[in-house]
Amino acid sequence: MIRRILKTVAGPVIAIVLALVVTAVFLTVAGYSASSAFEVMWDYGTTPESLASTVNNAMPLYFAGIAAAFSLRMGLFNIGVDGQYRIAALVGAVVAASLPLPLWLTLPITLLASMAAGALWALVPALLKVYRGVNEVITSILMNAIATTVVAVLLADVFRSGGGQNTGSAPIGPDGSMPVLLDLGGRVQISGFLPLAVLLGIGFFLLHDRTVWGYTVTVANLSPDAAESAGISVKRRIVTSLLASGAIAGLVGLPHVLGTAHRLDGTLPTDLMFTGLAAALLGRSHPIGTAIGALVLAFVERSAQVLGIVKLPTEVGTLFLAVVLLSSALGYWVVENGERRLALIAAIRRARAGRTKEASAV
Amino acid sequence: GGKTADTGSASASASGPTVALLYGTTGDFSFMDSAYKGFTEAEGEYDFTPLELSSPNTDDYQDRVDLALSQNAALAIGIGFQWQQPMSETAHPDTAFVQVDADAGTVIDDVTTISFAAEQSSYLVGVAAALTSKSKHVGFVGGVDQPSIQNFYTGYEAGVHSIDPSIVVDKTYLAPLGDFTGFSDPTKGKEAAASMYAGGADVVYTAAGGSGQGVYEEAAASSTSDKKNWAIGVDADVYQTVADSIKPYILTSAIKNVDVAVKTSIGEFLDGTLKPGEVRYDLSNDGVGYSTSGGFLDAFADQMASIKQDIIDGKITVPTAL
Amino acid sequence: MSAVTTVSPAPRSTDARRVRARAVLSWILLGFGLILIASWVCDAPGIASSSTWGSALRLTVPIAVVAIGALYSERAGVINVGLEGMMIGGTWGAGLFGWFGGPWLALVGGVLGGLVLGLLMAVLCLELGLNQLVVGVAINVLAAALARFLSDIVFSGIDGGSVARSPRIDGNVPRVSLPFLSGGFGTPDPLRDLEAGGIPVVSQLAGIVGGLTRDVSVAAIIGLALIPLTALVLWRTRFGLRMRAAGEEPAALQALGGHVHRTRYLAVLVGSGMAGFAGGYLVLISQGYVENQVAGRGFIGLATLIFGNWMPGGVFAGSALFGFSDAVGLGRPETFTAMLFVLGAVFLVLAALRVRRGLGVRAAVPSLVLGVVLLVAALFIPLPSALASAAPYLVTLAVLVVAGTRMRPPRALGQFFPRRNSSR
Amino acid sequence: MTDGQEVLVRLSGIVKRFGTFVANDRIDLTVRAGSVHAVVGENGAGKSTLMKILSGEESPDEGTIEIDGRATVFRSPRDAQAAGIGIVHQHFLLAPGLRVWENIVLAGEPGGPVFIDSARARREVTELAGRTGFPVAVDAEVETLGVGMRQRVEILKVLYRDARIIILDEPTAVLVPAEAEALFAAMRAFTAAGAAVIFISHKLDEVLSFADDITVIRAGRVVGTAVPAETTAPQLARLMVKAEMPVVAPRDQPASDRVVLETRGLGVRGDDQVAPLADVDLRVHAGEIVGIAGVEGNGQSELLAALIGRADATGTVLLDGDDVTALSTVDRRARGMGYISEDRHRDGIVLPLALRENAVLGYQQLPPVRRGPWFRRAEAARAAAEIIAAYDVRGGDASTRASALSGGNQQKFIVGRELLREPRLLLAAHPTRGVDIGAQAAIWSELVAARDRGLATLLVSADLDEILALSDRVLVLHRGRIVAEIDARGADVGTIGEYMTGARGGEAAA
Ligand SMILES: Nc1ncnc2c1ncn2[C@@H]1O[C@H](COP(=O)(O)OP(=O)(O)OP(=O)(O)O)[C@@H](O)[C@H]1O
Ligand SMILES: Nc1ncnc2c1ncn2[C@@H]1O[C@H](COP(=O)(O)OP(=O)(O)OP(=O)(O)O)[C@@H](O)[C@H]1O
Ligand SMILES: [Mg+2]
Ligand SMILES: [Mg+2]
Repeated sequence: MIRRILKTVAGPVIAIVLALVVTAVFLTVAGYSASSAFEVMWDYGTTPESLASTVNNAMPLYFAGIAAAFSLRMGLFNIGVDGQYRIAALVGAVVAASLPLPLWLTLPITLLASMAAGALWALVPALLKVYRGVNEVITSILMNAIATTVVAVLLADVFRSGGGQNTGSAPIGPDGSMPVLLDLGGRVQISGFLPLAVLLGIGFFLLHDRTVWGYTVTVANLSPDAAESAGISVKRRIVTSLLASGAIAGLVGLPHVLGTAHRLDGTLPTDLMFTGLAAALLGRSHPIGTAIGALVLAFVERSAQVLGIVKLPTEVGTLFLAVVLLSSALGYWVVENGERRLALIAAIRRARAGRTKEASAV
Repeated sequence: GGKTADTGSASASASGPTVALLYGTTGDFSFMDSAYKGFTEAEGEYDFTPLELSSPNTDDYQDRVDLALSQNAALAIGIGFQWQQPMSETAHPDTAFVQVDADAGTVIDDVTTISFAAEQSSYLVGVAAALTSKSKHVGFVGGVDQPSIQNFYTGYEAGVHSIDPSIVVDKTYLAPLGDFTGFSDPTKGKEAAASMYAGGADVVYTAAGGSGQGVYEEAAASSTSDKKNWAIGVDADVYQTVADSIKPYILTSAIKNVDVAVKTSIGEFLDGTLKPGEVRYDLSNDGVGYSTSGGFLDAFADQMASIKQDIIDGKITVPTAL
Repeated sequence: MSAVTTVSPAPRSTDARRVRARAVLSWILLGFGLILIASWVCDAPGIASSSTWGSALRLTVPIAVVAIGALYSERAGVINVGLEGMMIGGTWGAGLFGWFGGPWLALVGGVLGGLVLGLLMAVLCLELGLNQLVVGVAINVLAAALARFLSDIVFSGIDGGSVARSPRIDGNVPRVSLPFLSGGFGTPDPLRDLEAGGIPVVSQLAGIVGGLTRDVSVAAIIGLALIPLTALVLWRTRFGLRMRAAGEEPAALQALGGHVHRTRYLAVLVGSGMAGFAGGYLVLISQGYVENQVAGRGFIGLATLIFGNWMPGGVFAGSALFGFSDAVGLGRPETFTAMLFVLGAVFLVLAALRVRRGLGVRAAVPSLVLGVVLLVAALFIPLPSALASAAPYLVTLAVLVVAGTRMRPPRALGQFFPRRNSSR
Repeated sequence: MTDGQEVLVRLSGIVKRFGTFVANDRIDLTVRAGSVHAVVGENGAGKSTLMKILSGEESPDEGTIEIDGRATVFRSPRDAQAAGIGIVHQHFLLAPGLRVWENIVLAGEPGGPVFIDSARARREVTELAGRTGFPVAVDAEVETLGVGMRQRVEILKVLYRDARIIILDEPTAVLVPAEAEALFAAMRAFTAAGAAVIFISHKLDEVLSFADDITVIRAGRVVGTAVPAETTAPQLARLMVKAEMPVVAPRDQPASDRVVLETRGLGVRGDDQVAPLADVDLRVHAGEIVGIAGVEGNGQSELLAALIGRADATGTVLLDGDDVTALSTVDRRARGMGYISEDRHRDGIVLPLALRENAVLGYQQLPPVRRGPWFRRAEAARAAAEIIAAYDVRGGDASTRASALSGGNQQKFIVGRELLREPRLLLAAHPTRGVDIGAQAAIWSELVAARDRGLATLLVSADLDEILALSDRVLVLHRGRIVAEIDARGADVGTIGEYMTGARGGEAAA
């Protein structure tokens, strides 16, 4: 049991240590002091405000990570999360702002509408894949670009509210916004999306690892032919996996729209897909791992903001992120190879011990 | 410059009050660069402790305002209209706030908002374009189809048509709203300009950040002995920064003195004269303007000056998209 | 669908070749005819003007080059999602080298910049067997971060340089035109006069040919030449055969004594070098490195590769389609309308062909519907101008819906091949 | 044994370990020039491993290789090829997207240092194919070829490299008798020219009639050598597994009259003008095994696909009198159709998954493994354990990955999985392909026992002996149509062969 935990933890830990080392090398070569950089980052990142903000900022990454994981489990690469969440964020912002209903009704409707929009955007790659054999990566890339245009046209010509430089949809009142879950005073607040994230993780785990549907997805991913012979429709798994991925992706923009900006405007972050994907990869498409990955990445982003104080470029944060992504893969490689080595050595030792025992028994 | 990290806290190693610059990142060939330039110039002239809080992220404005407060900044200058929300929602009893590039008419309690009349400078370069164009056909290349860029076009078009309503004005935005690659894609800028010049335009005004470089290149590249093509730059005096081979094709630039705004705010703050409320940077106080480098506008200098005065005097009202 | 042509290694009988040539010729004629009609119906001379076609050519090059580079790596069995990053590496390398040594060295620097990241990818994917998608994504993020970080160190504070751009590169690679047709080498330029002359058909033809042959940068010519060169490498050389084998069934290659790793390394490196070259090409246009100037072209290159079904001809068709619609999107609105008109008409012709070939009405439905929609949109509906910037994506998507080629990726794509298949 | 002819290959003391598992344990092997040397042994005995060592694909942990009396060390397959060794792998190693000639000349292309002389390559391959009696379509893409053709390509790869030592790892497992005959004739031609052939097979009659020398391997060790003249199949079999040749006792009770499977006008349309399957009317009764004989590629795959519900088929399929034509695969399986697929690695088993997950493949929608939406892993593990125990699957437990099992044990596991559910109808395709005779005996007796319990079985096999041994009736498929129905008792192999090749009764049954 302890071994298992050690093994699970070892990968990410090695990854992060590696990333620290590589980033430190870069900083040193560039003539900066790495230790002071890490020190101020750590000091700032561990303040209560930063920790709360880390948790909140991790949630969209986590949603994006789970969305990626949904498709990765079916052997698909949903590179369209980007477009899906932007469309869904627009839909969510419009629904939340315009429904004249109490919060307990508006909120679920908003979530569902956003998820439906994300799923709808994923439907195009799914259908083209299944009926036309077009790789989902290419369609997703195209759909991302088209999403940009569609959101632009809708926001500029249909849903724009107010004037000035800010192009935003109508503001969302308290009856549409996500309430704060925990308010510890000051700016230490935890967003109401947290329970949703936890539920989503549990649901993902159960669905993939405990249901027949999850089993059929595993088989369809590993061997489509075996799946067909076993009566599992691979096409249907592809479509449902991509739709589910798109639906989850639909949640990615909501913490910002319903919790921070209270409208859809130019401040919606646009690079959540890759960071979320990094979280999923860091966590091996497992919900807990993805959550940890998202927290680590959010922590780095938050704590890197402080670098300007010591005249360091904030790019260090991005650099660190990129290296974490690479070293996450490396970390797992080290763990797996190490484990195989260890197992082999143990087995040989056991075999030798057995032989000597035999010999002494004779 | 000094690349070694300051380990001590910012205020320990330098004297004077802390002034924080809250901005995106430099390198946008536009007002971030300009703001940063003003900030560094102020550093040389005044005595204060600089605190640069830059972040390319679009979603952590509040974080950076908090950070500035936690570092005991006496003055925090936010570059961009996005600072409006955090600056109006955060209590700052010991810190002065300045928001640069606010919308005209933005009033926030206890915050100095600075807005620029970019449409006025655009109007004037429009006038210059109309006076220069031989083909009676000019163009506009915008980086991203967003209101702040549309505002440049609105002023420009009005300026062109004030001289001759029959002049055709082409316009192209390189990217739709929300797609900021339009500000950093010189390849597209060049092709968009190429299409306009080939279609008959002989003056193209560009408000496209880094993509503008492509427009300047194309003005030079597409000029022939029969038809000289001009480009009009934006934000800073582009004539000073382009290659010598391109200089002859830069008619003028519409200038937006963000650097002056930043520097002046810091100076006023240190003098104790910075007051909350709206400050408008327009033609009247040289907050915006146009450049005359290269002397290509010398022939119309008087005409331009009188139009400028008319705008200042309110005889001409320049339309705005904001 | 004609967009995806296969270069086949099998020597076909001259008869089959003639049929093929005739088909290609008639499609070209049809296309030209439709362009003529469109330019008249939509009052859009831009659709056949030399500036549009010249733009299209220039916009095609970076996408074609990065896609053809990806072809190497993917044909050898290594998924390349890191193209965007390699291109970014190329732009930065080109900025650095070009600053010191001018435009030609900029291209070299671009190649080197791509190679560095390609080497990283090769080592991680081929030696350690890390997930190729992960490595690709990581390379994209890493390249962007590194470019900025290094710019801050190298370019910041230098005259003309900043964290987001390199000092400007002086001079440019030469541009050439066809002599006696489009004014190359000081000869007269009759095509320009013909285009301006306004004689129907002749003027349009002169516009298209002139646009494609006038003032073409040598870098663009090198880039486009990579496509036939790649076809040659792929189908006619030892390396090409081994590369295809490594991507189809590496074990077969190894069992016959081929070197899977050597081949894959070479393919990934060649591919990354080309991606870097594409970055260098962009830098030559902007006369310096500009942050984010790659602007997603690496991803488009990947899409183009898949669109082209991993064939050089398909890659060319895909990138040309993309480049052309990009050029049209940057031009005047009526040109965009005209392009929609042409596309709609082509789809209708396709639908008719499918019905006539007895493929059934069902096979013709997608192209019929899309064709009608496009024609109606082109002729009767005022389109929002923002739509034009999405033109290349919409057009590519439409073609995919209609064409629906059966994709045939290399069979071992994405599979790790350990150095020795025993546990030593 | 070494008298007369020179020794071409001498392996001595070869040891190969995979982790702690010893696949080859001090193996000695001597092959004479001009001879056919058979290596026989159970599944997993270590035959293929030994051959990979000889062909340079694996390096031995201990032991020496001598070629022509000279000790050699192979660092790569290339070294082995240079020494004149060529191997046809048990599992084909062909690049499916490449053309036949490209597969053959790969890594040894004629032409300059950069370019391939493709005209010469094609000419050489065509000539070689004609000369050696393995005609192939030189320009065809390998993925369009059937197994027989692919085997030819594999052999041509070896011949193209002028191998003097030709290793054939179970070459006949996928061949129909006529194809196998041709292969043996060609083998004779090679040995006549002075080459040596090392040949692995589980079909002992082949071994006895074509080999000059025989080496028997069990559990990684050489347990005996023999010459065909002095040994019999049962003796060999006993050496290999300490088990008798499988025989099927004549059945004591007749099949029931109840029709379990009936098809009417079953057909599958393909891309070509000729439908791959047409007008198939057949009936299988409870307690009956119906064999489908035919040269591979004559509609067997399509018939199976149509019956299990994977192909777009015309006509009607009745299961126990109910029309199941419109039902999906999963519904058909739920109604009691079991399916042993043609190619276990392709669709019989999921190699990277544990046996636990593989034990319920195809039954994932049924209780007990399914409860509501849930997948009950404990039930799956129990099913796996049951199969492992009942069908003597060796090499792992419920948590072992399927890929860790040898081919024969994988096959036993699949048979066990399908029979465990007590289906009404079993579609069994090549149930003993590539399986050693011990396992073969086990599988045969399970099939017979199930038949006696009332199972209706449709048996498709390339092995005519198997069909004749197990079936009550034999249907012959030729060009997608059933051309003959023959009572298996007293059936004549020659007659069936004539039907199979179309030499007889071409139109009779149409
Ligand atoms: N790469 C490997 N790693 C671990 N074990 C292996 C490997 N290759 C083979 N083995 C094991 O070595 C043993 C011998 O395998 P081999 O393939 O030589 O058997 P074989 O005699 O050819 O059997 P079959 O008749 O089923 O083909 C088997 O138990 C197999 O599982
Ligand atoms: N792994 C490889 N990847 C790419 N190109 C290769 C590779 N191996 C060989 N080549 C190309 O083939 C040429 C010959 O290389 P090499 O000597 O390895 O081939 P070979 O198969 O030994 O040739 P031959 O059949 O004549 O013995 C090289 O110059 C190179 O162009
Ligand atoms: Mg074997
Ligand atoms: Mg050689």
